[in-house]
Amino acid sequence: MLQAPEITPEVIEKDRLYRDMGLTDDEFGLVKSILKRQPNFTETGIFSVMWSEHCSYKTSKPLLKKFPTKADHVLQGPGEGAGIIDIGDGKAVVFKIESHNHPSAVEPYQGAATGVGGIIRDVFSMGARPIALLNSLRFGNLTSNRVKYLFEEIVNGIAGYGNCVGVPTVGGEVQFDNCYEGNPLVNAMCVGLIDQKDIQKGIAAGIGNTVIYAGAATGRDGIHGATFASEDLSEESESKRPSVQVGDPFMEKLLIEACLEVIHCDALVGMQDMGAAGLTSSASEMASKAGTGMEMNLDLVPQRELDMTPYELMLSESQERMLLVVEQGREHEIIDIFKKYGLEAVAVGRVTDDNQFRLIHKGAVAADIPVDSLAEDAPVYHKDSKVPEYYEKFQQLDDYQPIVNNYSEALKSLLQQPTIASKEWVYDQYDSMVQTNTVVRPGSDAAIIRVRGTDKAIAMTTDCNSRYIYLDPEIGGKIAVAEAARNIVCSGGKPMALTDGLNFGNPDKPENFWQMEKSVDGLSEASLALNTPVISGNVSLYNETNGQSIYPTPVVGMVGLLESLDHVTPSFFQTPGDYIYLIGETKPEFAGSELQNILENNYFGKAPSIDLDIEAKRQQQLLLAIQSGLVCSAHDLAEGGLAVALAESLFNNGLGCDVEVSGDTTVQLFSESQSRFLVSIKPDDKQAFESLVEDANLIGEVTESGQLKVNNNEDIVIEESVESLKTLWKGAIPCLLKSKG
Amino acid sequence: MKFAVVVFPGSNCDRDMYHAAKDALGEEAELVWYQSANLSDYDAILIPGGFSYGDYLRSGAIASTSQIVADLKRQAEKGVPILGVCNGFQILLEAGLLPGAMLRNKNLKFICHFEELKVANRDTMFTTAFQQGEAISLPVAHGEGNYYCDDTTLKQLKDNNQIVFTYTNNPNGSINDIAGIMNEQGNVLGMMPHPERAVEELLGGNDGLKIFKSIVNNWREKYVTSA
Amino acid sequence: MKKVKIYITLKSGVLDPQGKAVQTSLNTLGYAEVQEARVGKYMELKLDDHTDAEKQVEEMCAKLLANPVIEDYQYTIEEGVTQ
Amino acid sequence: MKKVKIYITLKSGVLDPQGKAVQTSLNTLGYAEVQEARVGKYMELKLDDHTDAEKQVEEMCAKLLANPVIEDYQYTIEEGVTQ
Ligand SMILES: Nc1ncnc2c1ncn2[C@@H]1O[C@H](COP(=O)(O)OP(=O)(O)O)[C@@H](O)[C@H]1O
Ligand SMILES: [Mg+2]
Repeated sequence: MLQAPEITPEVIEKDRLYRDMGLTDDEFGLVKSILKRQPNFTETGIFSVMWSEHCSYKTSKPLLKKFPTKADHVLQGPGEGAGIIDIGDGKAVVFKIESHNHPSAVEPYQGAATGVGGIIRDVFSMGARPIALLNSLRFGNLTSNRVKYLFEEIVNGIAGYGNCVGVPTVGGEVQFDNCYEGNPLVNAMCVGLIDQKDIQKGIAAGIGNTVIYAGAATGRDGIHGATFASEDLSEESESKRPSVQVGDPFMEKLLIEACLEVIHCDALVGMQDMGAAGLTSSASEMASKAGTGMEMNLDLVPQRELDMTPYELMLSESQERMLLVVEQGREHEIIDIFKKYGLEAVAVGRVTDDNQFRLIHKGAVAADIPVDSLAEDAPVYHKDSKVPEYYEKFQQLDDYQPIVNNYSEALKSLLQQPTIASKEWVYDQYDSMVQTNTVVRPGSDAAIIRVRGTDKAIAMTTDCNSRYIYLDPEIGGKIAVAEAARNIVCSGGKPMALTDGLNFGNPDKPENFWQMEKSVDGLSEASLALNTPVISGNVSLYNETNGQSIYPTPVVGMVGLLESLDHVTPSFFQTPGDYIYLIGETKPEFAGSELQNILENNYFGKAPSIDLDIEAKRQQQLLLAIQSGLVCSAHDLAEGGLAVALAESLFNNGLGCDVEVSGDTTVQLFSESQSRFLVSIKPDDKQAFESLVEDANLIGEVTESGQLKVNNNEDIVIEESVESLKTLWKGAIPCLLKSKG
Repeated sequence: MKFAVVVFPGSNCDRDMYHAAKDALGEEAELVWYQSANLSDYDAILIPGGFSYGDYLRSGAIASTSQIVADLKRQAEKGVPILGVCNGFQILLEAGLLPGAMLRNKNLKFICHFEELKVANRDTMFTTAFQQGEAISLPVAHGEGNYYCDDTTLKQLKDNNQIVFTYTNNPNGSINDIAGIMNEQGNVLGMMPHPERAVEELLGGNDGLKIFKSIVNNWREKYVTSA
Repeated sequence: MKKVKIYITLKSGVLDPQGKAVQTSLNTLGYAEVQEARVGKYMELKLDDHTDAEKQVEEMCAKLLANPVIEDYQYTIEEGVTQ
Repeated sequence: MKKVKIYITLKSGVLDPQGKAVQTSLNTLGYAEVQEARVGKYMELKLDDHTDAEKQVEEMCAKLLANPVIEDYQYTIEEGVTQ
């Protein structure tokens, strides 16, 4: 081998160097039996990345199979760059979520930025124009300087990339809990819009066709942790140490425009972005999907650094690169388009008929592997699963009953919890309006983007309350899907489909694997019940620090459709005199609640219950009421319960409310019972509304007082100026960031 | 009336500007790629926002050295209305078509929201549809909108009524709350807020449309009515 | 090959919010002795040998690399650097 | 008073999109001799005299001013600078 002559296939086997690249002894044996010989250094690297969890899903595959993925409106389920749903008028919506947790922990700005860049490429590689970005973030508590730094830089990185490429960041969520202290989560979601006739697939079809590499040159960025533990190499390898990827959003913007022009050229056969495992995965997957082979000459690959080895070229995760397959003889048509944008595009190989993945470097064969073995023959593992002790203990506990003496004070401290507080500090840094289609900007339940040329709009949201999932992964998984759907419905949309970002700890621990299994069960049941199939997703495992796993955090990104712009519904009260309704019943459910967090600094007990039939029924009835023009505002109840939802419904226009509750005040105000909505309607619509929505209870009226007022029987339980509540809610995060850690 | 929307590598409000001129205003508009040099076929030129050349080095700096900017300068001398928004404003500054320079926002963060402005000069070809002193609401979306110039320049701007828009609640640290200025001749306007994002009620307001309407009305008066 | 090092600083009198932020966070981290911080740019260029480097570099700075309204620049040129 | 000059550069091998853009633009402007450009940061600090400046500055760079994952830094300290 060129790069290190001493590392022969024999040495790799004898010294078990493959282990440092991530292959087990058994897997190495499997590689040998596939090749019918020992793999060389490059080949070992290629197998190890393609068979890594990230590319092969070898531990999560058995679980992912459980997801419902089909429905009439699903045009593309999991398997391609992103999933696609039909929204009528010959148009479709493309979306996917992806994690960038570990890079963000090391270099938060670039880690988050390249996470955004990667997910955008997944979407435009399908031929879709990216029209919106969302994110889902998790941090430790905002008390240490390190967490503040991570928070500021990650938000900055998301803004830096998204703003520059000109895709509006329209929504997201942030949750703060201790378990994320050392391992923040950064999940980015991109939504694209496409004319159905333009849908592209990542296939290398047509024997003899040309493989074109486009975009940034390849450097030694983010080369897989293949730190072959060989001290004798260190002199040489020190300078070649894999480094963190740096993103170039300017290059990405040019790539978007060029690729969207390229899809209209019928010389294009297939296109795929180079994501994880770079050139290796994009090339081999494109060939495998088409049932062909591929030969590439690595000397032709644009290179940013000198003396790159085949191993480095194939495993580099340099950003902003695309791989295209183009009809033989028509390469220049494609290359010219890239040139117009100042981008490099070069022919590096061709599609072959022998189903082999063959790489040539300096005139010699650097790798020769049956292509299907990379994409399809990865081993699948059924990990051990075990019910964690904490869960069994929680199931035995009596219901947690918080004791609250001063309801106003409790409301104020809830509003200042960073998980509940206004996220304006975050989203003010995002360009949420570029492309001039953003009808509802961040700060509402779901964001809404209109579809130009139609009367339709798309609603989108990310959600996942991982506290409930920690308490009970199955119930919590259901709640995550239900909450996302509630946010869509409140905004006036019909929930259509979802993408999932599965963030978990080390799956080798049976307790963690159990959490994965159960969450997936919960997600699946809910997505079936709500007819929102899973059309794409991402798995990120090993999220832990010092052996302590994060809460299981399967983030749900959901997209819904508004048939008419008339259905757009605000999340806040509109007019004095409007009636306020609470849909759904309130039970004493406080385990996993924000109130429990405040009072106990911990979460324990049984997760709040959820009945998916009731959930579906209420969502359908509310949506129908919205579509019938009966609803002035709608907001779901989430962290902090009714009191927080009332306050949030008042923060936009100086109004007040007068609300009457009965029964246990603490429960009525702060319980986090599921499947509940806060709705306001015109008094004249009372009958029509009540006849459509079964579980709606009239609880009060919108006033012009500027006071949030709640009574229980004759007692005033809360009477606070909305303005002062708003000041606390808005100021909480900036204030925490300013204070000394 | 025919508008050119100049597209640089990295412009990202080009289509928004195009839609504003074409759909909201109902005039002719074309996207003009920065390498296609001729701007003389257009009645007005719009330089959109975005991140030309990634805003690397300084925002607008690299774009300001391109060929099309030389042509832009010729059109400016001829009196053709030129509107630069956000990155477009930054390009005009770097090209020397407008005085001063842009610094990073004083809080060092990108900001994006609706901001209240005052029309400081309604006697310009861009603002006749407003009242003098009128309060309007336009989106801002920038990381470097902190306008700076030296005292002499500031005095000139004031003396010649070149300050066209000011912020009511200065969001970025701009000197004298400046949100938009024009050249002495009065045909080149640069502003940080985005009028092209405020041309439809559906998206939160349409105060921006009046800027485009002013351009059209003044052009019609000059070239059509008098003809 | 020549190696050029260019230092670009904000003119004195021009407010430097980034410098201010650096000073504040250093003070917050306990470095009370930091009285002032200014943040500028540092560039390294590699030039082919055959040119009148001094004149070229001066021009590049004036035309593109620095904005004279707000910035000052300085540079040094090292001769005979190997790749 | 001490004056500290700090130069922060991207580690070699780390992508420098800004440097690339500067190089391309200089080339386009006719400076064909520019083979490479890298853009980094330049900072000037003023420190009170009474401290172990060397150690402090080293720490500030490592902790806050540079991110050692992608950046290198160098500094010089000038003694006895007057305000
Ligand atoms: N990371 C983020 N990026 C963009 N917007 C965010 C982010 N976090 C929160 N938001 C916005 O703040 C609003 C409130 O968020 P959240 O309290 O999580 O809402 P909900 O409970 O309805 O899901 C949402 O509109 C959301 O889009
Ligand atoms: Mg909500």
